[in-house]
Amino acid sequence: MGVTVRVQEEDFDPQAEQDALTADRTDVGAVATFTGLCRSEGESLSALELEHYPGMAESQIEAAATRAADRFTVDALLVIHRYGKIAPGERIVFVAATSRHRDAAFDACRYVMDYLKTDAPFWKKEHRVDGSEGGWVDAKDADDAAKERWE
Amino acid sequence: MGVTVRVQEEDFDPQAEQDALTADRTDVGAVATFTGLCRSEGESLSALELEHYPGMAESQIEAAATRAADRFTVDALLVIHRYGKIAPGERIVFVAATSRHRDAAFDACRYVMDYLKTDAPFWKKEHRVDGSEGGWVDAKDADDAAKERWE
Amino acid sequence: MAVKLLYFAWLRERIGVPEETVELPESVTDVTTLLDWLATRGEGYAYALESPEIVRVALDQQLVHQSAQIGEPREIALFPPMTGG
Amino acid sequence: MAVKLLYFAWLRERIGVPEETVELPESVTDVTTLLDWLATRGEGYAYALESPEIVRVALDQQLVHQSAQIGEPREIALFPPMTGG
Repeated sequence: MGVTVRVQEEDFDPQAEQDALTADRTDVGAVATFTGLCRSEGESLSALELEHYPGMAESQIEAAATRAADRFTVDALLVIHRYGKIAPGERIVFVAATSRHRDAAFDACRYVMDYLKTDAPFWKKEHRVDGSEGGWVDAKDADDAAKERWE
Repeated sequence: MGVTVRVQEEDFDPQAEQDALTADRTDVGAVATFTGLCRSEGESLSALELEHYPGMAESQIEAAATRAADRFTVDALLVIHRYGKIAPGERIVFVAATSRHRDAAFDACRYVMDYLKTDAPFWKKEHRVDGSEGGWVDAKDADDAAKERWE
Repeated sequence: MAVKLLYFAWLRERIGVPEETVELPESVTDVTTLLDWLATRGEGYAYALESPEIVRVALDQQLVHQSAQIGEPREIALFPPMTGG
Repeated sequence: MAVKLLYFAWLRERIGVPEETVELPESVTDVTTLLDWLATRGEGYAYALESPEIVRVALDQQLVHQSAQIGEPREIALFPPMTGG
């Protein structure tokens, strides 16, 4: 069981990352992935700017990923989270879980996403197409509720 | 909402398929995927040979995918299922669901996989490394149970 | 009534052919009587259908229960429980 | 005690600096008294901390409740509810 967490500004190649998890392995039956993309919110946004707390961002994601990997018996669990300015349609976050069976892979992937939303120190500032100052994206009650389903 | 189903012998490029679902879109926030790979079962298998019922395979997968897309409000749902001889480590099945939010994408992906297992007319014959005749992979009670959680 | 029968996986292997066109006798009205009749057609059929309760049947590609009436399908498929994905 | 304070997102914007090193007075013993004291340091601080109950606090990168004792951390971070993913 290997947990890998990367917090980085640059984009990445999800397929290459996923293939690396299963390279030379023939005991992995299931790979579940999640990709979070920046939305334009009805073409009103030109970008989201992600601020993060270096160090704590990595450790909080690692903590959630390690809990997920233990609880759901995955072979490998990879999380990549970007920061900086991200345009609509671009990748923000990627989670990939490999396992012998599909339930563990799905559960691990979803668990990590649910905890990321509320426990990873990132904040998103909106940049608007019309040049006006955008606000900070609010935390959602729905995200707290999503996390609670694992508790 | 678009449902696409392909049943084919040849391999495919999951990232290209996934990218096509979100190309020129800025309202998709979430992409969940599942890739099912052939396992060697402790290096005992040289291949799985997938037999299918042409026509019914497509229509059964389409029926499950259409139900999933309606129920979970996804933007696009793609299912690719291979047949023929597939070596350990190779892709057998791929499901990708896109949506504004992650829950719908995860649920749609998992729903399709759960129904595929029991409702899609495919059968898997084992080819053994030692040349002896392998058996047909049995249906699992666990797969019936997995399907029932949606009912 | 002439109808095309399709067999898959170990049903195909045991019966020995992937498909055939047969004339169904009057006695075949539902899936159960179909399987009973097929089992009498030879050793391979009897072996394939030794546990008829686990055989899945599709009429014109629609899965049906064993109590279903046969009606007038163009094709009838017999196969083991499905193992997709 | 000198300690490094870090501010993120709209707390950083309102306070006007991303980080600073301050000498904590004796009156600051837990998170609540820390926020009360910081709010007296100027207009930006008062604005940033006008709803102290929604401010999240991490001591040496560990999230803590508002009742937590401060102890002797190397850094204290203040930020709004997190919105990762």
